[in-house]
Amino acid sequence: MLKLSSKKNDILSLSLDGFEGPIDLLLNLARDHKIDLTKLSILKLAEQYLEFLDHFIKKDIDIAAEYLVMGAWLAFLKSKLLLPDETEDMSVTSEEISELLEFKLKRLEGMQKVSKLLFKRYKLGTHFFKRGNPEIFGIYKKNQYNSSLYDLIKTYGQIITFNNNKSITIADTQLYSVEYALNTLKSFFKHSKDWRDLLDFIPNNLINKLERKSALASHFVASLELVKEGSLQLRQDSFNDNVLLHSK
Amino acid sequence: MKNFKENNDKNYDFVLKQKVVEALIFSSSDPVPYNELLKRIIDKNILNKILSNLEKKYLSSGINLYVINDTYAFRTSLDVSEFLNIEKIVPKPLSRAATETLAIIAYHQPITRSEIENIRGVSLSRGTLDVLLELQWIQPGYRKSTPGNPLTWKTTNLFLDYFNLKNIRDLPGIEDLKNSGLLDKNKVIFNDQSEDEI
Amino acid sequence: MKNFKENNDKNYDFVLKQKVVEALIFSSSDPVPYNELLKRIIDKNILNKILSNLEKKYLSSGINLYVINDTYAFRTSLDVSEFLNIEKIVPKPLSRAATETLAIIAYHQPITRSEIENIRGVSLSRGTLDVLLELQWIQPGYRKSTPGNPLTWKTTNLFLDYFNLKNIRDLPGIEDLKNSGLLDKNKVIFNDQSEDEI
Repeated sequence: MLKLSSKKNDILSLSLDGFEGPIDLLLNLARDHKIDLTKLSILKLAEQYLEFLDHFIKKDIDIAAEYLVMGAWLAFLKSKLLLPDETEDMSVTSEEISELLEFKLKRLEGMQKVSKLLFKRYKLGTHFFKRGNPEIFGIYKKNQYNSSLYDLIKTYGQIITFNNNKSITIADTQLYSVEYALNTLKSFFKHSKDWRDLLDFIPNNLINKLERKSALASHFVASLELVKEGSLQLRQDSFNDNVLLHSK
Repeated sequence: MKNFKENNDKNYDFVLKQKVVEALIFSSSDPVPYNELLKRIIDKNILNKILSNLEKKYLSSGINLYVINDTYAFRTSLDVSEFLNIEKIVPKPLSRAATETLAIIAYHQPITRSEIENIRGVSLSRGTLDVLLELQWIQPGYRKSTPGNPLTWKTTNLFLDYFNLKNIRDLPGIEDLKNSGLLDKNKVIFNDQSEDEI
Repeated sequence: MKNFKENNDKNYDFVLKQKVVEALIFSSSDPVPYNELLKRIIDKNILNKILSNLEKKYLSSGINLYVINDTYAFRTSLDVSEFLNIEKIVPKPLSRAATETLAIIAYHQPITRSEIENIRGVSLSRGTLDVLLELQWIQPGYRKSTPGNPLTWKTTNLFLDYFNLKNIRDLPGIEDLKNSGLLDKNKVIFNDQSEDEI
């Protein structure tokens, strides 16, 4: 639909490389198009953004969640543009939408600029200094404690957390034990004289990554155990090849 | 003769009070609120006169009197900053999320969490406000009277002190932003139903 | 003409050096040794002149320049120190028990002693409420009409004042705490959902 597929990876790798926030993504997309923000095709931009988001949801839901605020807003814009509103008073013209997006982007850009300006200023403790050896007067007697609001609410947070955590939930897991794997391997190689891939022993109905990993780990440990016993041979032709098993 | 003495007493009293104010501000490492000083001096006119005297007195010194909102602090003069390579505390750099959030709070305050998210277009990750709170650069403002009564956030005097600002009107570039309407709070993006949930 | 300019430069240089010495002594946490200052100024004659200037300058101020064993420090003048009843108080954080108790009172007020103990899961030691009472951060509220008519506790205006809150309602709520990362989610040991990094 869009010529984004080749670029998709670029954007993704950018976002992993300390690249933060859809603001930048949007601004970057806008800049890539070398389009004046005012003349920007919102529809295109929204589509690209949403496609990117879609891709990310499959890849990493946590990162995608961060991007949803802007995503939801853009999806809303897109729907406004594609489906003319039937109720008269609610309708929004595409110019108005352009204007809003432009405003939003400009405001974001402005905030990024001033945050840099702010940290370029002379700073206390770096460029100018406070009294190095303060004396404290009786007048500040009530300040003999230096508790801050932060201390107070942090403490409260901890109390609440603690109270909520009085019961610890231990989640059910279906981990594969080495004993189980030993039995599987032994009974299999009783009858088979072929080389078999270690991966063949992992039940393929395991969807959960953790379960798969535990199955793989216990089967590998079990096969080492059998090699030690002298009843099994292991072979891996090169570093990335599969591990093959053969009965001795 | 009596008059003369009274005058003299008055003057002596004023000088003493000025010394007291000077010592109070000088001895503290954090800015001292006007109200704290007023507790000592009682008379507003006298205190104002003292403060303006002190400001003048230190204008061309290595130490200047800084007015931060309604608090007062002595700080080394910016003229000599390059000559003072003393043990500087090199602050751990803040994450970009935190610096942007700080700027948004500073320029839009008081502002709710969802308004911040609206501006950044990203949900605030855990720990961002936490860092700013710990630095004591932000504090809770009032609660909005919109549904859900969301809490607002604003910057503190310690924030102003750190960045050498007199007050928030002094923020860099704030006039330009204002003039171009970018700080217009009424320009809330339409249909943001989620706006006011906390 | 040339001479005049040179003179002027010299004078500017001297003033700057004096400001540097002033700022150094001000910002240092310990009295500054003469030799430290000399490293900056190089010329003994100039440094001596500067120090004697500064001593004079602060002689009639609320702060004086003190010389102790060849080290230099600013200290509150004795004229005013009696006036300010100086006590060296080293600020320390409130004890953990006191902070917790204060937080619980702040969030749950009015609240009885046994309710506080219930939330903390520990019995309140005698001193804890005393510390908070002494600071005037808490005060007794009404008596509950439950059996035994237990006394309730609530926070004071001084408490609000100290923590710079306008209203007790302005304390960040549970949701705010959660969102700012101050509350951890329920901890679940060995949760399948967190498998991604394994």
